[in-house]
Amino acid sequence: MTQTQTEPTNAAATASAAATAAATATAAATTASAAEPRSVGRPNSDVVDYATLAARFRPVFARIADTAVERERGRVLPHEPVAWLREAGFGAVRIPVADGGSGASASQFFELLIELGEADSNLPQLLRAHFGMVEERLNDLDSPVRDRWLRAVVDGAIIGNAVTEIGSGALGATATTVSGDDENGWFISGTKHYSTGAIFADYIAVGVADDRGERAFALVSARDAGVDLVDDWAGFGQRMTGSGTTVLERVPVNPDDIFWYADRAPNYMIAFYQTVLLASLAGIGRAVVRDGIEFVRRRSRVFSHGSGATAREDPLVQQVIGQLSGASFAADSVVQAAAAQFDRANGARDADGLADAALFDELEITVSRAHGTVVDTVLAASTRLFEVGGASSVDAAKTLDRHWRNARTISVHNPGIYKTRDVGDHLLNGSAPAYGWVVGVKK
Amino acid sequence: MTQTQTEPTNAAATASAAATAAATATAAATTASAAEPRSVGRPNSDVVDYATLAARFRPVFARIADTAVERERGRVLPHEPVAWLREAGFGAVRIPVADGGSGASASQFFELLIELGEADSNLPQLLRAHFGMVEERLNDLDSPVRDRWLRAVVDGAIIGNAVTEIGSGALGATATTVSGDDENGWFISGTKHYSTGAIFADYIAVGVADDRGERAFALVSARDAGVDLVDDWAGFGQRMTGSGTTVLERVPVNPDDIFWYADRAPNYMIAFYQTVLLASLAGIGRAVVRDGIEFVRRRSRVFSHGSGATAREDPLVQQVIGQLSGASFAADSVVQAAAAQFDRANGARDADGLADAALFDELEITVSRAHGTVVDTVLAASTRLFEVGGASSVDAAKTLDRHWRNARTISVHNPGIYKTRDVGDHLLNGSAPAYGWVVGVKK
Amino acid sequence: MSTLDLLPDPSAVEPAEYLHWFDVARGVAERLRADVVERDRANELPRAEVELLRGAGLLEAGIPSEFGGGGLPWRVTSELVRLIGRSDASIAHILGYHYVWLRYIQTFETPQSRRALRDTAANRWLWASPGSNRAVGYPTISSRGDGHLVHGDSGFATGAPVADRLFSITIDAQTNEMVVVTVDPASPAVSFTGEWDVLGQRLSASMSITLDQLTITGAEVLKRFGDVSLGQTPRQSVGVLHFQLTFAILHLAIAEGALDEAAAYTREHTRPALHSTVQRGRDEPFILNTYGEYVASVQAVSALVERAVGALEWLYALGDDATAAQRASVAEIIASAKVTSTEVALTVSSGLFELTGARSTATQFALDRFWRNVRTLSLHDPVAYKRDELGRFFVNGEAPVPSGYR
Amino acid sequence: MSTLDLLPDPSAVEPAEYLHWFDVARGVAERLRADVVERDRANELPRAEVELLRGAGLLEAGIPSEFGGGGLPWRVTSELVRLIGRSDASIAHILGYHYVWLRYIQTFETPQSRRALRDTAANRWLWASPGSNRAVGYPTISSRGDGHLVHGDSGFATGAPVADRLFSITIDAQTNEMVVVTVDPASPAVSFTGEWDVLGQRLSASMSITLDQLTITGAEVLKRFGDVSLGQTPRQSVGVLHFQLTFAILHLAIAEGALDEAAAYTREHTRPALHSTVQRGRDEPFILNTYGEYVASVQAVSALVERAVGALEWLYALGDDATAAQRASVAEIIASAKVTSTEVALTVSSGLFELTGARSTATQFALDRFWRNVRTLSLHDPVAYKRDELGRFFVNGEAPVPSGYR
Repeated sequence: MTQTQTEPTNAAATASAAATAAATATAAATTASAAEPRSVGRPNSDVVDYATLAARFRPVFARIADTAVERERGRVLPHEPVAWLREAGFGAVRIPVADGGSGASASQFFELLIELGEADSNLPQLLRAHFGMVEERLNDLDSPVRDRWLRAVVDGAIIGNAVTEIGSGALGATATTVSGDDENGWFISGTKHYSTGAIFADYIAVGVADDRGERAFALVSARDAGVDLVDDWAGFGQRMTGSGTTVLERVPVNPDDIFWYADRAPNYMIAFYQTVLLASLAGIGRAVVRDGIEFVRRRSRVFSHGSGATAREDPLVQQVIGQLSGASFAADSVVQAAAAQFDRANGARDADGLADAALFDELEITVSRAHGTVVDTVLAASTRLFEVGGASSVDAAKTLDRHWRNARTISVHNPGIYKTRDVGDHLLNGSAPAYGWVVGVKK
Repeated sequence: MTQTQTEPTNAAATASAAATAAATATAAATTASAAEPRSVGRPNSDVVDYATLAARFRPVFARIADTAVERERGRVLPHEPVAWLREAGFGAVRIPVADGGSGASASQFFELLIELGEADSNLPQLLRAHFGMVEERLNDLDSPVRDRWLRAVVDGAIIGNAVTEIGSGALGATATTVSGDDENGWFISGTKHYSTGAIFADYIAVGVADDRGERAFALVSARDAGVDLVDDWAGFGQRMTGSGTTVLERVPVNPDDIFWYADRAPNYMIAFYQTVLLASLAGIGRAVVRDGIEFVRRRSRVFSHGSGATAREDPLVQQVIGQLSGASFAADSVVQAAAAQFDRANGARDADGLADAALFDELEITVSRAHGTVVDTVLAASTRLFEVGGASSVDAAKTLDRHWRNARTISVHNPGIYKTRDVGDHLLNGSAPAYGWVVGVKK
Repeated sequence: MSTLDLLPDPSAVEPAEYLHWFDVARGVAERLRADVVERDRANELPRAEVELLRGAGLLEAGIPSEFGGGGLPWRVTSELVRLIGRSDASIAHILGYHYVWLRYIQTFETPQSRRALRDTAANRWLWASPGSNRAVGYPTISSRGDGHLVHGDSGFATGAPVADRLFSITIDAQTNEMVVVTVDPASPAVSFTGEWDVLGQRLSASMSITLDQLTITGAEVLKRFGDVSLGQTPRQSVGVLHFQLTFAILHLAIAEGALDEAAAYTREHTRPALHSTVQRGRDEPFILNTYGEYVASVQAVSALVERAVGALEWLYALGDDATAAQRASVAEIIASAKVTSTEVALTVSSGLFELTGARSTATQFALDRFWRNVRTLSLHDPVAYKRDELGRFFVNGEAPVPSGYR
Repeated sequence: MSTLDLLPDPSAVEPAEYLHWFDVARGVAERLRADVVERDRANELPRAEVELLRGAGLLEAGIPSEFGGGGLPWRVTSELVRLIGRSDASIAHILGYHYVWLRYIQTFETPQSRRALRDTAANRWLWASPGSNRAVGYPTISSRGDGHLVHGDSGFATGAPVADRLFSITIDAQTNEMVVVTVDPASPAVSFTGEWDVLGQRLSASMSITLDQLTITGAEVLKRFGDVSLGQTPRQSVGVLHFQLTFAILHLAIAEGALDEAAAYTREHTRPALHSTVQRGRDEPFILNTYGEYVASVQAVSALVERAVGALEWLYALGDDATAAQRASVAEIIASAKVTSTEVALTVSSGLFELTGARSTATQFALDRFWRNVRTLSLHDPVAYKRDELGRFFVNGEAPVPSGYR
């Protein structure tokens, strides 16, 4: 990120303004930049080493971790953490260095996301649509639209989503419409729920359909007067993801910013969105170990049956910590193994950034194979955490239950039971993966 | 491997003869080779790509897999597979290319071991002492002894072990003695049990103590007249590892080939030996998926309650396959994550091949963190395998139970319950790992 | 208990009188369920809830008829706790403890204990007490004039701030005897401390009790046991087993409540995934399979709890004839019930969301309360130590030494 | 069943007559245990083992006294199966099936069935039969002169090659009625095929039966039920529940046998690890903890099996009065027992090696036989479909349609 801001609380507004200006710039600007070197039509590979990358963001992650319990207690929306991340350039972490980003590979990105999830699991989920939209643009062939959006993100723009509808008829149908014409402009109207991250965003990716039922994602400004963002998300977990209701009333949209499903090349986006959630869970796994250790270390009182002089010397307590640590290691390892496949898939693209669809099928199956282990180990750990010690672990002020609540909420986002079957079907019958866990339909 | 043999059945004997000649060569030979370029006192890093490495060994693995059930049915000791591996140079896979090996990094080596374990889990375990002794030599500082042993292995030598004693008093004591003097020579006498791999080996690594109780590993020729190898291992799993009794009666030993515990620098050998077992388990995990798929595909009969027209279309059968696949992915990922740490530890060594002991503590803890997941997932999968279908999966001739029997036998080799506690103790109290799971004592 | 199961056993028949009480408890449970989410959030003392129990006659239901109570055996009152616990485990917890004390003091057979039973039936009192006291020791009791002086921290007590009378275990400063006394919580010498703001069992009104130079009369001394350093007789130490089993009953009730609510949600709301082969979530084989697994596990726990209840009743009935070996055998059946009920309730209350779907995590359904309740309740004393106790008994034949937790 | 538990319930008291039979079964179990490892390996037909059962009077123990049998209720014979199953689950399997048939035909109440019971008691016959027949259909029966002609594959049958008489379900070719007949396996029209060389339950002598134009007399037709296409009455379909429950009992017995053997091994052989803080493996907290967990789980299964046995006895007693709803309720309690017993027995039989150590994998101890047995036994019909059945009943109130497996 080229801007430097000394006032974090103002950074968001300033960066947003810059981003808005960039994103609404016309084709003229993007044409002007065409001569610059940049990766063409493919997500970048590893260009920086992880220690360097991590060193850049860890101070921000640490601030986020330090304030997480406070936010949880008061249900304070993480506007500040989002601003800190924006300021540190985290939103552009996947964008190639040549294009102004940090150039993290997919696996480096997911590893950073685990770290962010350890600090506060709300953050990776609320940025999921953001990173998804960035990844989609990175997957685009070279185009002015791609350039414009990458520049906007480099300049600090944050993207949220508005996809889910409730009770609107058949599965897979979309009641939110895009309509208009090139002369009078195009407009979007409709109501969305669970709009994760939208409340923090400069732009919103809206799931829409035209009058023929053709579906698309459209990127619109979150600041438009026709956009009403309501902070009415009331889940028991991931409470600060701002996943509320979004009402859109004739919100203007640049037709270039409508990305039709029908135009999509095969891609790994479904797997990508899912891996963001798995990385968030792995982050929770680490936080559980961290909090378990801290809780035991602070305990003076020993249960009367205990076999050690202090809690930390009690073999049965040590065993619980060891189990938590083993669970976290498993979740980390599985996410890392899945994440590495994104790098491999990107490495196998041809010069135009295109790849065999079979590669994406494989990636989708890989992420589904990863799902069960990550969910099971992290959920079990977040329950077992309390077995490190006495009843004081249930004090509401400690909010140690947030790990289970958050893990539980993230993990039901997509139905694991179908994923397992899907893997089996693929292995037995060579069936293509079902896709469609998250958003969109398979082409 | 520089030799090429067209007669696999003769290869073992020929290679052994060559190896024996090489290993008993005097210092003259090793001095002569001192001018050659080679890695000095440190295990090599990644010098070849995995696809190339794997392509070299996969045909052998495939032959081993094809004959595994046959060996299991008749309890045929895998002398032939060992010869095939020897011939392909697999015993020297970790030795730097400059020294005549294949130059596999530690993580590549463990990945190959998973593949070998998938083919037949007896093989990686019976070669465990071999690879351990090679790794120990790779960890040595540059020396004629190191060179001599690496050359022997490049020339085809296979090493087995003879470590465990039964009922010989206090834990940690060794009743097998080494005694003598430089004039009349040094000799080893004693009885060992569970001598894994010894029956296939050219050399045996024997755990010994001198008259002051100082302990060491000594490498002796398996062909010596004083060595009696008995194929009396009768476990219900890993039946073809040749883990029988070894009686040593005044077996001569070159004093240079006695490696005293007291002389050992901090190292990762305990973790290495353990990871060999974990890789074997991960291999079983893959074999379970493979055999589950094959079993379902061949089934014509559908259980009357089944919801699919054929077994492979039954969602509940697909779910089981998906679960097996997820378990295997978890085991693979965890082993790979642990294995990658060996590469990192090796990369952090100084020019002399030395490293901070804390690095090895970390590695030991990592492998202990990995243990529980690998054991639990592979064991559960090897039990669940049978739920893919009908009662015919229990036919003795199919030996599908070997996966559970093998996994169960490998996984109790070291007590997992202590490992978990050890991790907890380390995390809570910063205690050094217990080490000593397998062999030797911590210095 | 099996008539009340998720899979009721048709071969078990209960007398009409008991069926009446089950209906009473069901009615109370239904009322508690109606606003459990709001009450859980508000975290107030459960005064209205206790009035509901009182008004329904549940407080005296377990007192023998000869003392003016409902005369229900404890086997039956444990079912009332279970029925209520499915809807509101906090209130069931308070009621369960109340029944434990009223059953336990029936073994005292002193004029004072008989009078306490009579008074409780007549006044519909709610009783509470610290169940055990590992951290602060017990208050001391000493003679003072005609009466006694009780002083000290009495530890943590569920329901105490809303109780009419407290039981307190004290230690005689002179004789080292264990003495059970009653305390009027309205006395200025009694104070409650601590803020009960926890993640589960939020309505169980658990606070610490301090007795500051409290004077009591001889009539308030219910029972004087022997020198505590000589260990407890089986008769004396039966109460702790009763507490332990009450935890198992509450865990079971929570698991049952979770499955009931989950199934209702699945039937009404759960949608199949985009690519499912069925039209309704309730027909989805994967969902039904997990329900099957959970229901089966809960049935096993229920059967074991039923066995443990019977064994404990039998031990109570033995009175002074009970041997240490008999107590140990019953204790380990109860320990088994506690271990399995903890595991199953945690599994079911966390896993149910796989059966209901993403939208069921909305706070309006409060389906997380089951996990929060069992997670809190099950930390009363570590289940790892229960397993240890059980392992020692099975492998080495070591009987547990009676204490505050076993 | 609780007097026979790993944690015997001291409150359960059995009549002396039953205790005698328990001792008989224990004696047989002890003899079977002595060479189970060798017999398991040899994989011969269990002729000597059947003679052992016969000699001990176990074959007629469950036949009512009026027919000359031992008069034990099925609840008690199920305990005999359990005791023997701890040592040798194959032989217990054969005996368990025998008891199922003898109990089931008591519901027939035909002159032929009464005579079969009398003959069995008098001759100490062992009975066997294919339990169900999904793959090949049932043999047909048709009139021929004075008698009947039976023809067809009768499917897979445990114990058949060593049985004295077989039961066979046939379908009347004319009327489509289900007809239960008895068959003398010595008849030349009866042949056994298949090689029983499997990974577990190796001594259960399970082979396929083919009836090739077998002629039987009217005396050998035990019972004629209605047209099979009209479905089965509860009374007619009670037998399948009995088979299902027998599996749960065998799973339970295997889990108990595994824990008994493991604990004996731990006590005698298991050493602590190099860096343990205790001197003996049997004092190792981690080992004891897992024993505690396993024992608790097995107790829960035992209690549920006990409940299921009682419910099934009750259903048998209802006879023609049994309603479909009552049958369904009992069926689902049995399904729960089958599901939980499968899980627990697999967990315990695989996990025990963590408690015994590396050297316990030596074949001389044959501790793997428990896993092999339960793994084989539990595949009789997929547990996933049992969970499905249970889920449908609980969530949607769907009663299972009686079939060969439910």
